[in-house]
Amino acid sequence: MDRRFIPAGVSRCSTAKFLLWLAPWAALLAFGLYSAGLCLVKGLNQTHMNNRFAFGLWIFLDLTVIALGAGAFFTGFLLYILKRKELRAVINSAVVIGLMCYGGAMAVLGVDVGQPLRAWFTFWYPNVHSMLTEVTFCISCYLTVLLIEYVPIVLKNRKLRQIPHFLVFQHELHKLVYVFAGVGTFLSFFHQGSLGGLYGVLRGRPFAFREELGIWPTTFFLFILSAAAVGPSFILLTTWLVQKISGKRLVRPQVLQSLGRISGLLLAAYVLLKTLDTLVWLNRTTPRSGFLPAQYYAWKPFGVWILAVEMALFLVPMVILLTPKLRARAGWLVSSAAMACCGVAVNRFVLTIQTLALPTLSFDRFLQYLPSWQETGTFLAVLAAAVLVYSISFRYFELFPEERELRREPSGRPETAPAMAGK
Amino acid sequence: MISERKPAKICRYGMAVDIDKCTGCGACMIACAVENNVPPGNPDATDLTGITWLRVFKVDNGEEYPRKESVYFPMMCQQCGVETPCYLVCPQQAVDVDPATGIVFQMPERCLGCRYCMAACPYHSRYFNWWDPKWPAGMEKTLNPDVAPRMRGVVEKCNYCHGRWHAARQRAAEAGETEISPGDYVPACVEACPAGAIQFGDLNDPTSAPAIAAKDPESFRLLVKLGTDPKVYYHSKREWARRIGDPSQAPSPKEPSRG
Amino acid sequence: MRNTRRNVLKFIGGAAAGAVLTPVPWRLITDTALLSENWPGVPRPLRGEVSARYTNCSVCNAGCAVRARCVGGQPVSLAGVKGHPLSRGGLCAVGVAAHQLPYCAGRLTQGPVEAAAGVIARAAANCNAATAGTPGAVCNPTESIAVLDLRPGRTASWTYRRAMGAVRNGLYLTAAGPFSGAAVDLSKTHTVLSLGAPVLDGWGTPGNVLATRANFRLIQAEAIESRTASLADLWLRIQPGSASALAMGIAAALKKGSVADGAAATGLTERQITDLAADLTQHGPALVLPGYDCPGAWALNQLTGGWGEAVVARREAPVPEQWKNCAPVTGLESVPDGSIRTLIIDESAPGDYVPWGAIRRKLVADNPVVIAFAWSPDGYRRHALLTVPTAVYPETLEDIPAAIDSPAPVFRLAAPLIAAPAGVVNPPEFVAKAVGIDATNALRERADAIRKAGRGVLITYADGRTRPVAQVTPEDFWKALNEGACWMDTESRRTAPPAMDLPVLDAQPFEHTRMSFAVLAETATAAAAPVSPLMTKLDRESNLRLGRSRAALHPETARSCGTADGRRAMLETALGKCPIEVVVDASVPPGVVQVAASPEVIDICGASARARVAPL
Amino acid sequence: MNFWGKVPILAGVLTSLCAGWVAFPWVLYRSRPQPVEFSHPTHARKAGMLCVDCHAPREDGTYAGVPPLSRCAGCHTANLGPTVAEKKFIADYVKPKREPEWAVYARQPENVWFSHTPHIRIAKLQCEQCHGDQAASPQPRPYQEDRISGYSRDIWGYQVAGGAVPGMKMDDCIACHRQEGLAHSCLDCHK
Repeated sequence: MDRRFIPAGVSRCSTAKFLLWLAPWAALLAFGLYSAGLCLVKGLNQTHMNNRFAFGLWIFLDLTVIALGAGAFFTGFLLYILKRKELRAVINSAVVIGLMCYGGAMAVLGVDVGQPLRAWFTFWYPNVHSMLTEVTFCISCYLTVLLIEYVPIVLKNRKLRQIPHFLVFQHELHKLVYVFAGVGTFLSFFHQGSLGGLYGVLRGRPFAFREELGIWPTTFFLFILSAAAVGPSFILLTTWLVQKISGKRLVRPQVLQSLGRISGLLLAAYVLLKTLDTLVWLNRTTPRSGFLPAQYYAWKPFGVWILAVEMALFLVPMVILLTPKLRARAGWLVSSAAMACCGVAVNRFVLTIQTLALPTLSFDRFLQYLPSWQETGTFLAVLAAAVLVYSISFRYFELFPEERELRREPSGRPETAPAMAGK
Repeated sequence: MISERKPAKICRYGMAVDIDKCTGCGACMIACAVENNVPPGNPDATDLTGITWLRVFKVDNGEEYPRKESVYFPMMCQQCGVETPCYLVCPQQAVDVDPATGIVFQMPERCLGCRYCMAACPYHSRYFNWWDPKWPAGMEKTLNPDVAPRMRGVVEKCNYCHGRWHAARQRAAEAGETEISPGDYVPACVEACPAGAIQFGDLNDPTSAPAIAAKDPESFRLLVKLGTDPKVYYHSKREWARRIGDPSQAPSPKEPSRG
Repeated sequence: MRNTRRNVLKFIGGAAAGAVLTPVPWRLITDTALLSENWPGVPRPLRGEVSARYTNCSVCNAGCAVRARCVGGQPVSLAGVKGHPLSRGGLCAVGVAAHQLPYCAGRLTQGPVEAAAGVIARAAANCNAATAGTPGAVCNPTESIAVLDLRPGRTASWTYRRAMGAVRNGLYLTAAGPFSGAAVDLSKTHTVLSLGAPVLDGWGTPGNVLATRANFRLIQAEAIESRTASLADLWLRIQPGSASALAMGIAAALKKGSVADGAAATGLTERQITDLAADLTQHGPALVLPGYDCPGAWALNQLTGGWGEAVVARREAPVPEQWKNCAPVTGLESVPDGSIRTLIIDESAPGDYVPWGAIRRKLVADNPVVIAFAWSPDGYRRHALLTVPTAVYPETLEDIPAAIDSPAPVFRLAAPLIAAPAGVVNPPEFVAKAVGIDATNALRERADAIRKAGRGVLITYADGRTRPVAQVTPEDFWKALNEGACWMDTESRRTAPPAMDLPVLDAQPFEHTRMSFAVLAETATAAAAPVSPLMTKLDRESNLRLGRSRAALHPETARSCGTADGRRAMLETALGKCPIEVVVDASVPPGVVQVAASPEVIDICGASARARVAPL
Repeated sequence: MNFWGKVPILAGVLTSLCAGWVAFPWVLYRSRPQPVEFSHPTHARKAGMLCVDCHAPREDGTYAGVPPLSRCAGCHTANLGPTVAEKKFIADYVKPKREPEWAVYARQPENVWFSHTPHIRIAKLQCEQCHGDQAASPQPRPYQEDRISGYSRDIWGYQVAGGAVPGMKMDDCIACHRQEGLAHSCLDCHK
């Protein structure tokens, strides 16, 4: 019965099937909201964070999803600023993903603070020295931008565009899309950096502290780069996933490959700089602040292996994505994209969790931390919400403009065969 | 809101702690909690979720009996003088450093409980209110009116008994003075220590105990290489104990032991 | 006007735009933030005039001088009084928060007051009636009524003695070991051998110990790495429960006998023991301090030459003559088993907690009557028939017996800083009244007697003055004592305590069995005394002290007991069991269960016992 | 859009403005009359008393709080005047020795450390400078409390819809402290 809302020229599953798909996610969301409610009502004693582990799963989640959500701004940047036209095929999807990542991050932050009623103080009494101020400002601004970018996607809906005002409005908005893309890009670059700075400035935590370039620690720039590098990979990954789950051809394989290639190039740059930074950090920064690099990795389970894994998770996909032959094979392409995403996750994990686990005082001890079910539940709520919103957007809005043409084209063309396998 | 004119007198309050004298009796910790209206621990509180503005640790030289030596080590906020980590990272100016006293102060009413400052503090001397503060029936009568009780979800820390600083200023005003006399402002832990291990004073006043300790070769500070200029000086005649302050020198702890 | 739907929309739009121009949205945002300032449930401290009041801490016999900072009369914080000759401005962790004792969980304020009075009066009457008319006759010994004084040496103790003196077969019992009526003089001591006594952890008068610490070399012979052991000049890690054996060994060494047994039991080398003995004689005056599990070792001081030097006799502060005819002091041990019908236990002032088993033995088998005077629920209340609520420091007006490290007799009052709740009684007066004696004025009479004797000085805290008591009128003397002062005898003549013989102490050889050795970790207070709710700062919110109902085990021991850090477990001994929480601590020797002293634990462990930890 | 088209919009704007500026304050503040109809002028002029006669500071200069009933009872043992207020006061409070529950307009939030001592001893401020000329107020105005934040309107409230409120808000403190060059940090006044 919701046929008239579904975009023309594409096929979607039956309503019943769709609802069946939504149901488990809705349930998960409900559970997550309950957990979050507990944390808000009873206080943060519901979590397993403590005075030493002041940040936990949630901050790790925020940093990771925002890094992955970077796909939104970077694709926009490539499309509207650098005029990579082929990316028009994924931009809408990217916007939705970005919106959910950032929305989720903000929501979780709202639960994470002890006195949410005062959260707006940051805007009223900002401390210009604080990286967190930068983050808060940029993320909230960029979230607004994403919402504005999301509006035309909604208004393009077959039913809604029948209302003349909306049509006009979304047309007007569309003219501004370049402006928003520009603003969004600037904001995102900035807050991705600030998120990196968040830990890079902690001179009290030599494991996270980095040398300053200008007014920002090196992590500022590394985060921008890693986010930009992994963002496209994540778009690639999600698009592929959606194709698999929906069983439809949504974009031409070339699009995914070019995303992969961009990712690869940036990964190369990142790996280079990250290596450089690590060397400086171990040989200059750390000794200066009176610590021995060996001490960082003396504590089980976080041995040197974690550093190796982190680097490997960037290095391997870089190689694959920069090798046209491998890139052309969907399996390699997707798995390397997935690897890159894991890489960024590990990187964020190391900077948040490992930093806090390591002792600073000589007589202090290494700390373990496992999130409580309330924390995990809140985490899952973000995931569930993202899936729900994306599913609905996918069903009713035109997330992949190429989908219509691809339906008309005869499927199973040689070079696309692997990418579309199991359709 | 800072006015152009500098404070008439600039103090840098600091402490000198002789860890050879400390017997780890804990009187300072209790006096601190009493003075600053810190509630008794929630039944579920642990050494990681409790609130102790001042905490005494037991530190040993990593040897086994009979070569094992131990000291008791009082840790309060080290009142970093430069690049104050917590002050720099607080997103909404809930941490303030008083130019007149050098005291680093947490304003619970401004704090939103993001705990970034706790992640930033190398000394772990900041504590979060994980629970609503609760006093046994009747005990709220014993609260100190010079200190405001904190609510759930905010960070708090040692501020050198700032309430006593206010009180001392009032006593000065009573005598028509605008500056407080050195002996008149003494934090609760200093007053309570039966061994006289903790001393307090203005580092700008060369005759004060901390100023003298600062020049003593047997004195040391914690993690001084971080470059935050902590204002608490520890003193010990034992060479191994002096290495506590420098993680690259000190013996790394083995299994966690109490204290 | 047509198409109203559009107009409604316009109206709403306009209203929304207008609202932004009003204070409403902004005010709501700021007010909710301010609401979080006045977070519901956060108490507001009372305001009022700030004043200083003085008293003496009654939490233990140290009786440290206290300055209380009061707001509107209510004490909000306590501190020591600088320059006090004995406490020297020191105050222990428990004393610092003692003004919060009245607010401990389960504080007793109601109880069977009349019933208790009736029972005591009847018991006394029965006993007297049984022998009416027949002079010199004694009534059935099992009819005897007794007071167990956990804190002898007080004026209250005299009141009890008078009360029991007025009753035939009235007994006045103390749990004090063989070493009473004597004191140690640390200022004259150069070597201290502590057999597990918590010398630097609340023993004696903390301020005095710390002040004299520089004078003496401290040798701690103890199984566990207690606070004192870790701070001592020399720590001899002996086998658990072998303190007595060490005492015997040293005695043997001093008598040039064989120290083999001592060495075997303690795990020290014979050489170490002989050296120790030599230390004590050469670097005298030496002092041997027994721990709670080997009180007999006091006698060792007679062999080291410390007797009369480090260990001196202390006379009691003057007492009114008319009090002198009263019940004698009887040691609990010397009472025949099953002979007490009615037992009155006064634990209103914290004292040494006697294991219930040791008391129960003395009671008649068939329904004995035990009346406990207590302010907190976790004491003998668990065993008593009737529990009468009492006041607690700082509500009480009572005197504090001299501390063990105070060679001179002293008299000081714990003057009330806050009013006691309605319905609580003053135990000594209550008992005296029940047997028909008026003791309401006992403290004043005692003070007058001291004043009359005219010896010693009066130290007043408010002005820090010290003046000969002879120059003070009785009125001022009494007034001063109530406003925070201390009378101290100034008599230089040093006498040795009456000789005592070294009891043959049984040396329990220690072997690792599945029954480990329970060792009580004494805390700063008298073992059983409840403490301020704030003590969680020391024993739960930090790991500075071993919390009540917690037991520390070596990792291996914990593993062998099948338990782990933070787990609940059951501590079992021959005498009983009580639940505990396990704390794994590498510094506890293997095969040892280190427990914090609490009534439940003392009841089942006594001085030291074989214990077993079973996971729950 | 013609004029008639704009009418609904204007109506909407107007409604919110009225609601926001007039009705809102009424809703926001819980208003409570003082227990006794006390008249400062009567005491100041008729009885010729000074502020400090009743509001005497302690020796240390701290404010001793609203004078206790005993202070009033000193004179008001029996009716001193024919007024109804007088009768009520004697009957309700003096006779049964019941302390009136005065509401303190100037009660500062818990996190403010305010002492009269320096303001009186050093700054030599007059009462009126902060408290306003109470001697002019014929009868105590009702105590207004913000329903949400729980603060008195005198220390936390804009002068919305009239209501002459003397300057006892943080801004007023800061203004004066700035002027005197005494505003160094939040810690000057906050605890």
